[in-house]
Amino acid sequence: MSLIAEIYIFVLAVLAGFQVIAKVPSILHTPLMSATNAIHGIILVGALVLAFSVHGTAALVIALAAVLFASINLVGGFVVTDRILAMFRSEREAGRSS
Amino acid sequence: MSLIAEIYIFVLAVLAGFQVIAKVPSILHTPLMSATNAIHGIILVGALVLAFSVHGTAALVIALAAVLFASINLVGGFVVTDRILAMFRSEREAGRSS
Amino acid sequence: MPPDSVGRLVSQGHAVTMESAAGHGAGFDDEQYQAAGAVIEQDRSAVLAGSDLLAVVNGPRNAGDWAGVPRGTVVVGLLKPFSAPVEVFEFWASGGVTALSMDALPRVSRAQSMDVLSSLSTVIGYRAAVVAAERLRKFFPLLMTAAGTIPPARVLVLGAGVAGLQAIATAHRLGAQVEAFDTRPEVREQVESLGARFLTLEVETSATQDGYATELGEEAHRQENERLREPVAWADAIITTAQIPGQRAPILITREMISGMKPGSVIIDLAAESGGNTEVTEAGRAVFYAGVEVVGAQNLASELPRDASQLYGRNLANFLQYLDQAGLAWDADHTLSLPDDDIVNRMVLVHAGQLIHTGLVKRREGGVMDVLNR
Amino acid sequence: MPPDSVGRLVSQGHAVTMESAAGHGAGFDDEQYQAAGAVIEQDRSAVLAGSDLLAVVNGPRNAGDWAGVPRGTVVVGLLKPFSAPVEVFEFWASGGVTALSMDALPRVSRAQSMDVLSSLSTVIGYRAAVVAAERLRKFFPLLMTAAGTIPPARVLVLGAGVAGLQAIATAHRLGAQVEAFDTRPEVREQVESLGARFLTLEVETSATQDGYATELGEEAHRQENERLREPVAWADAIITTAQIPGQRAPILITREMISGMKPGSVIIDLAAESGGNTEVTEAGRAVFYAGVEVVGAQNLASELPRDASQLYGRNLANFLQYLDQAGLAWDADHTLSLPDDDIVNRMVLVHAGQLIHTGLVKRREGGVMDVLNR
Amino acid sequence: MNPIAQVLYMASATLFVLGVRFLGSPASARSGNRLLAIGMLLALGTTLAFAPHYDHVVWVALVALLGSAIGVVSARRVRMTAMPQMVAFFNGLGGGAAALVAAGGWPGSSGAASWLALLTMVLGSVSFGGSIIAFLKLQEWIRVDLRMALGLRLLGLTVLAAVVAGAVYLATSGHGGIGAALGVMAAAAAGGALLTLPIGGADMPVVISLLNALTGLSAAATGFVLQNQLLIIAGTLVGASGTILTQQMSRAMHRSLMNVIWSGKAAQGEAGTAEGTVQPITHDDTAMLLRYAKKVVVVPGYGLAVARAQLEVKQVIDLLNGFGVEVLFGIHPVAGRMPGHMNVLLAEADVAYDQLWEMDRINPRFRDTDVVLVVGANDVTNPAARTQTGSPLFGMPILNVDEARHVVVLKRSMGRGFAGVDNPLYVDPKTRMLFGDAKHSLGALVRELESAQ
Amino acid sequence: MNPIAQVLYMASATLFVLGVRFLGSPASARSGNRLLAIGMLLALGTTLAFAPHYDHVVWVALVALLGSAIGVVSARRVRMTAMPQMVAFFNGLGGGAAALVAAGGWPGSSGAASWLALLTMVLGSVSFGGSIIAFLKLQEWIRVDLRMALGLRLLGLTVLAAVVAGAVYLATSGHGGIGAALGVMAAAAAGGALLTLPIGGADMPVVISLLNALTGLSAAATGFVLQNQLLIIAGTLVGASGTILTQQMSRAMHRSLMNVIWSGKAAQGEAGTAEGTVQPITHDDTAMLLRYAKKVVVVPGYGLAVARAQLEVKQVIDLLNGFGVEVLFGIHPVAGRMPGHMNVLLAEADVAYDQLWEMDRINPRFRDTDVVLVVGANDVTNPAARTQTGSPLFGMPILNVDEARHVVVLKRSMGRGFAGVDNPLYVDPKTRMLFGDAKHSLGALVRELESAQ
Ligand SMILES: NC(=O)c1ccc[n+]([C@@H]2O[C@H](COP(=O)([O-])OP(=O)(O)OC[C@H]3O[C@@H](n4cnc5c(N)ncnc54)[C@H](OP(=O)(O)O)[C@@H]3O)[C@@H](O)[C@H]2O)c1
Ligand SMILES: NC(=O)c1ccc[n+]([C@@H]2O[C@H](COP(=O)([O-])OP(=O)(O)OC[C@H]3O[C@@H](n4cnc5c(N)ncnc54)[C@H](OP(=O)(O)O)[C@@H]3O)[C@@H](O)[C@H]2O)c1
Ligand SMILES: NC(=O)c1ccc[n+]([C@@H]2O[C@H](COP(=O)([O-])OP(=O)(O)OC[C@H]3O[C@@H](n4cnc5c(N)ncnc54)[C@H](O)[C@@H]3O)[C@@H](O)[C@H]2O)c1
Ligand SMILES: NC(=O)c1ccc[n+]([C@@H]2O[C@H](COP(=O)([O-])OP(=O)(O)OC[C@H]3O[C@@H](n4cnc5c(N)ncnc54)[C@H](O)[C@@H]3O)[C@@H](O)[C@H]2O)c1
Repeated sequence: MSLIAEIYIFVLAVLAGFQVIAKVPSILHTPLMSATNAIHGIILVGALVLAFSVHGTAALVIALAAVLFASINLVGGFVVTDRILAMFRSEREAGRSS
Repeated sequence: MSLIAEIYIFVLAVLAGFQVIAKVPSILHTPLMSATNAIHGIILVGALVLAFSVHGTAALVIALAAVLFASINLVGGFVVTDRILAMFRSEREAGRSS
Repeated sequence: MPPDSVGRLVSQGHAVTMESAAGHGAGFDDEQYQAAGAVIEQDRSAVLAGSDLLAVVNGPRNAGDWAGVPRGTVVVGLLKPFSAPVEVFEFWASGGVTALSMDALPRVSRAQSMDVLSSLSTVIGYRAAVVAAERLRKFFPLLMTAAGTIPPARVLVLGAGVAGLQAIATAHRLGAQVEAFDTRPEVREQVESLGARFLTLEVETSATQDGYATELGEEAHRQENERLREPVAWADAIITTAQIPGQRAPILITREMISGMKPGSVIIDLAAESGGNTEVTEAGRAVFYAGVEVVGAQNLASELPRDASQLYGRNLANFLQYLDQAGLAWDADHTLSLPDDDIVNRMVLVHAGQLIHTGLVKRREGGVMDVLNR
Repeated sequence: MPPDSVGRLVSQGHAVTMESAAGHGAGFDDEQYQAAGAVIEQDRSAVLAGSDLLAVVNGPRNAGDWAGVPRGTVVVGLLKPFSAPVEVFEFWASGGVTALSMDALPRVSRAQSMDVLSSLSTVIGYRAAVVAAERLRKFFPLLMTAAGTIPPARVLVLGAGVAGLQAIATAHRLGAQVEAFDTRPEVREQVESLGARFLTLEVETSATQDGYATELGEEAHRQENERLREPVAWADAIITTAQIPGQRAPILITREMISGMKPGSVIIDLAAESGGNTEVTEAGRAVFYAGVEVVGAQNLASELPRDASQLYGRNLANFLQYLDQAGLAWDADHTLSLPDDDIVNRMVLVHAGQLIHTGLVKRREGGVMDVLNR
Repeated sequence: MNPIAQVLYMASATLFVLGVRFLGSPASARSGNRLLAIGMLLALGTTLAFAPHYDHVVWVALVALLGSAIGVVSARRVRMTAMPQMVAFFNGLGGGAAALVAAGGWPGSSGAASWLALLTMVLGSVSFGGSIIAFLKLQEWIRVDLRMALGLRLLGLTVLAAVVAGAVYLATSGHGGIGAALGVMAAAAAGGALLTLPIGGADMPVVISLLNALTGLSAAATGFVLQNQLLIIAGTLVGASGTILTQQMSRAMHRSLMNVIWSGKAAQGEAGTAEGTVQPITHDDTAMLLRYAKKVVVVPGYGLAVARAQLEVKQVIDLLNGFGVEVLFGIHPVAGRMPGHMNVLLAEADVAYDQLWEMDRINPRFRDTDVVLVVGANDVTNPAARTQTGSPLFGMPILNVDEARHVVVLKRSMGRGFAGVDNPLYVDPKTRMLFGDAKHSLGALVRELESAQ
Repeated sequence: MNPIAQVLYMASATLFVLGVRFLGSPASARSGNRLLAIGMLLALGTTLAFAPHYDHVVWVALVALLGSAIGVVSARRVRMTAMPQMVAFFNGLGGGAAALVAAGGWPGSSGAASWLALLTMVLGSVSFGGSIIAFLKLQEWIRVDLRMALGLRLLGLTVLAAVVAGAVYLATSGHGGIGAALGVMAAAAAGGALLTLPIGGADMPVVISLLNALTGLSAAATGFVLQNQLLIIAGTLVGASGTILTQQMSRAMHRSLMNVIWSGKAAQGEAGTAEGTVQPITHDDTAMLLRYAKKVVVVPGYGLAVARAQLEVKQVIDLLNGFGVEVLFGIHPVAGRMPGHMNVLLAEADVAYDQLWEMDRINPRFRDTDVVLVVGANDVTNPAARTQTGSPLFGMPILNVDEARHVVVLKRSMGRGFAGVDNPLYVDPKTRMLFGDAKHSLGALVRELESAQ
């Protein structure tokens, strides 16, 4: 894929990213931050591809470190987000049920 | 540019397009329709490129027809939109000034 | 009739003669009427004799009181076909006088500008609530103070016609906790629209074409009494307005029910003139029974004379104008021809030597309503 | 004092003796008090002689009335240091009685639960508005009806202390158009918070530490009269409450200003007891001047006896409890030691054989206030 | 393509996205349109500057000028009320242009390019045919007997099926010249036209919006054919946002999109433009109408009392006052069920007395009132009282709300008032009905007005 | 790359966009998170399925499992209050991972790829360094003397300048091995750490959000390096939406972003977490607090009367009731300026009498009240009345609002009440101040609550 196409994709993703967040009530700021944080665990994709194909120990160590970091970020990010949202939900549900 | 890149672009544009319109008050439906209508006057770009490069009368006539149609759409679309919005503005401004 | 209504009649080309000092009670001077274009006449009999149309507030008490009204004259006023002495009307019939009663006006939307009963009920309903607030030895509103909480007064309004609704509105404004009941089920919504609670007692009756309630049967009446027992005991102040045209007012509150009330409570009975809604009501007087003050309200409208007479006067002026436009006319020998009009037809008590109004005819025949005659 | 307050005192370990029938006016029976734990005593002098602390509503009219109160007794009540006969206090001083007056209670937040003046003013203010509505021969609210529009009554409230504010609130609720004035500028916001208009007359005075107004100078007073002329003429009903403790009430409305009012208007003067805010006020009577009814309101609180006595009783009970906690004590020979407490100190009229209260001392010396003695 | 051109294209694509975004709120709509126009100029300039050839430049210039002139003149001349058909017309031309461009490039193409070109031709032509019919119907230059609706629809679908079959054949067989292209286009246009014919006038705006989205997609498809990302983005943007807009429009009519383009309700829609029909309005339209009015009169009636919506009405007027709108209450003497009913109610909400005008005083003002908001009043606004001699209301003076420019009536249903008679006001062409409990409707108005702040 | 993989990547990119969108509203936030997780699984599955090589697969699997386990355990273990630092920690690892991936691919690359790889290394490392410091500071494992703030910042900038210079040199010179890469990364991490060190604890969430956006950008840059569109899209999405979020967060603190990361206010922010400081709150936070509460008590005072906000308060409770929240009024006997002041006021707004609870009755309930909304009341809530013997309020019974879980006070300023004394309630750690005229604040709450419907 050409660089220009990638830049197009980048620009469009910027546009989509800017629009995707309208005014968010600040109670959602933390979960939103945490969820988007989980998203860049996607770097694990890159780390995997790298790790599957590197040669040499140094490079492998670096790649494995990347895999480690990325997987912590990804999995931890989702779990944390879910915990935050669950707290949030339960409070609400309790509110409803009363 | 590869087809896959173009499809990426297409998908992202769809995402951007879906998000770009939040809930619009229905008084804006007509101007919005009219303005987006003017946007696809962008086909003029295609028509121009085509017309600049065709060979043969039949093809030229088709290309020129496309140029004609597209330019009417484009220019007329913007003028109409502006008129609608102007009416809207003036009413509002009148409202303010009273 | 306030001077401005007189002025309107004058400007429509009528000659208006007024008895001297007729406006005093409402705070209007003869001079104001003269300024409005009326002729002031010191002598009542001259007024009676010299007019084509006599606009009055109430009719005469005795048949002979207004002698000298010539044949062909129209008398318009609150003539009380259900309670004024039948002889008065018979006397008029014999004298060729035509009588139109404002209280027989049909209660339809287009007649509302002439609807004297509505106007008077408005005054009376407001007044009843104010008098209740004044008589009740308690706060109407809820107050939470440093010296404890004063609970709001509980006001019960029985009968939610025009007067009842106005009483509800006024008591609610003052902060009382208001409940109301009426046998016409459509009134629920109206009561609730004023922020009060409508009691569900499952005692219902249909309404006549004019929106008046019809009489309850024996059994239904007993039930109503039974079911009102609790709300009555609950209330600090009660305003009763239940009336059925041409009938004695229903007894809603028995002696025994009053005994069940808290001492110091107040009942304002607006139906006093047609017999009262309680067993102890005496029209025009406040009686105490078991520590409860029962006010037999009579003529409450006269307590806001200026406003009441303004309303009455405007209604009357509107009606006269309506009559005029409908085509009231006298021929050469001063015989009156009444217009054939829905509204006017319903209001005719006496015309062309006949008693016309059905209630009146019934009374002459049966004499059932004599309880109410005074 | 209502039975529940008596009950509270009893449950705190006090013995309560009551004069028989003391609660009748407010609708409480002796039985109710007995049930609450009080001892009922038929004989007043027995009550006077047998108590450490006498809680009363008003003090005696004459020095000798309550003879037989033993040395060391505390009398608590609305003892009116500015208007009750000085001899009463001198008699008590000589008898070793201690007098604490509820009307000298400082008006601070923490004392509000014992603030009898606030409680009474609340009753009086509400009542004044209700009485005004009852006396005024006009609607309070605006009404747009088929018979024309009845404009709202215009109510002017002069002096927006506790009573004035309550009157404003009540009249506003009833739908009147309310304007108010007070010389203390901070009152503006309070008046507006009730939906009424505050008049800007540029007559201002400072408030004392207790929030009472201070007297206006000669010139300021003249100005106030002048500037009130127009609003007074505008009003249908006026409620005046302007008072300055220890002074004759200021004259806000002169005869001439009353003549400028519409006939049929009403003035309820709540300052009647301290001389009245109009030139024609007579305490306890309604007088007519130039067609205007001027009600010299006296003892309006007694018109809502049950609520008023509940409030007063709770205030008093709160005060007694406060005294107890503050450390009121008698030593072996029944000599009283008063606690050294901000609030109590300000309330002492007579103690240890001395007149203490500054107002009282001044009166004994100068006798300036004798206009008000009755 | 030249990278600079690409970057410029990217910039104009960004401007398009932002422009549409701005168009979504009243305050920024005009700037939105301006952004779009700038984006368009940028795109055209880039195309002209970087075009690989400049053959036929004179012809092209002439034709483009001609087209622009036609665009300007027709857009200027058209009456305000004819705006929707004008948009339909322009939209049709846009679709046509897309189809023509694709057709021009199609002969000789193959594979994906060929498929895409045919797709574009079909989409663009359907849009062309449908839009032109929408235009003609709205201009009332053609009328359709509704009994033919089903037949037309089936025929349209058949034609389109044939078009698809033909296109597939052409794409797979891999040959076909400009003639075949024109044939496909003509048939597709006919199919679009047939499907649009039976749709009622009241529903047209929704259909135009749908066709607009379709044109957008055809432009995007052209972009694929020409490998032009700007066309892809701009077209897709219009396609996607147009789809959302279409949905919102049909939702505002309380209809589903399917229902609009297909159902029998279309027939009613047709009738809907005739006299004597009730025209509903949405909360947001009402809010906008009020917000941009100069003078508003609120006419309360018994329904306000029933709903106990006095606080909400007070809030609406406070908000409108905040926008500089002059608001008065017109109080009919017998509104409600007791004399002074409205006064009691509005006093509860602390409405200032001087905002309450009695009938005689307010009646002469309706003539220069922009919007009358009738809140749960019925009999007291019934024009039958003036005209229908047989009516039980005849002769009762009423509030002449029908003299105002717009009337919005808030009530729950077409239910009658106290007098039990129908109210011709509700079918007055300038009246709109906002159905629902008054408390709820006013609450929604408050919400809308607040979001318009 | 395999087209099927591409399409699957595209699908997961779409899921990411929609997921973030859903996360923006409370009702759909959880589904949003689920969409994201599905998108992520899809992306990982695709990657595994279509990877060109599978060398070292055992090692990779082990390490990935280890990482996941660490992620799950630490995310589960962390206390709720420590969430922000947890997010900071994860974010740092993400940045580090991006930098490492880029570093792994960098040696031997050239041209644009080299530049992009270096960019990624720098961005990722800065994010790593900053995030780890944010984590450490929030854990209170390190403390910084604020007199050093300026020095640290200048040093940080210097380091970063050097990093940029080094990176440019490496890119242009075209050589450098893994060692150089690690050097650049270490230096960049140090720079990020130095700049984050002086930022105050209260401002950390904003900084974390900023670093989060930065990590997103570094992931996107990795995507360019690896020519992986999914990385580009996902990273960019996080970068862009994170930027917007950062802006909104600093706006919610009434600060500019620049002010947050640079200004001396940071120092105050640090102090702000200490006891004795007033903590303001925004309308939307208040609305959310109320909306998700079970039991709310409204305590009105004289300020409510001054603002004449009775209608607004009524609306707030009606809305809350609609959400199933139980709302009562706690009426202090001397609230306002006359006995019964609150009663008069609330009767005007038609608040039901049985919602008004007197002091003695409501006081025992505060203990299990989630939120107390104090509207323009001051003295009647002043805990000094219970404790400070010298206070003019001492001994006055008050509403024990401080026993509730949260207290939100609506008033215009820190102004005193009638008694003229300070109110320690306002610096209670569980109290938040919503400054502004009560009518205005309540109006804003109504708006927020309505939009939360
Ligand atoms: N003022 C008086 O003294 C008095 C006394 C007795 C009778 N009347 C008569 O009453 C009538 C008054 O006229 P009006 O225009 O005020 O009232 P109306 O003619 O009775 O009309 C009220 C309208 O309000 C609507 N409505 C009811 N509840 C509603 C709600 N919750 N939300 C929204 N709309 C609601 C009803 O339509 P939907 O059902 O479709 O919602 C109804 O058509 C006159 O005919 C008058 O003569 C007056
Ligand atoms: N009830 C009675 O009978 C009576 C009579 C006289 C005196 N008092 C005394 O009055 C006090 C009553 O206590 P309270 O808590 O009700 O009132 P408060 O202590 O006087 O406090 C009222 C608070 O409301 C705020 N405020 C004023 N206008 C506002 C507006 N427009 N919007 C928002 N907030 C506003 C003020 O703070 P900001 O300026 O910062 O906004 C003020 O601190 C007690 O001390 C009581 O003793 C009572
Ligand atoms: N069309 C109009 O514009 C218009 C104008 C005014 C009044 N009205 C209608 O006229 C009707 C009569 O009003 P009114 O005020 O003269 O009535 P009224 O004075 O005759 O009676 C008062 C009320 O008492 C009620 N009542 C009778 N018996 C009762 C019982 N046993 N228990 C409880 N309640 C009992 C009646 O239903 C009525 O509501 C109403 O329906 C009113 O809506 C119509
Ligand atoms: N702290 C508390 O909790 C508390 C409780 C109750 C009352 N107070 C305060 O006590 C004060 C006195 O209240 P009150 O009702 O007993 O007052 P009051 O009865 O002594 O006087 C009534 C009003 O008349 C006003 N006035 C005096 N001269 C006037 C003139 N020439 N023209 C116009 N108005 C004039 C006064 O300013 C006062 O507002 C008020 O400030 C009140 O706020 C405080």
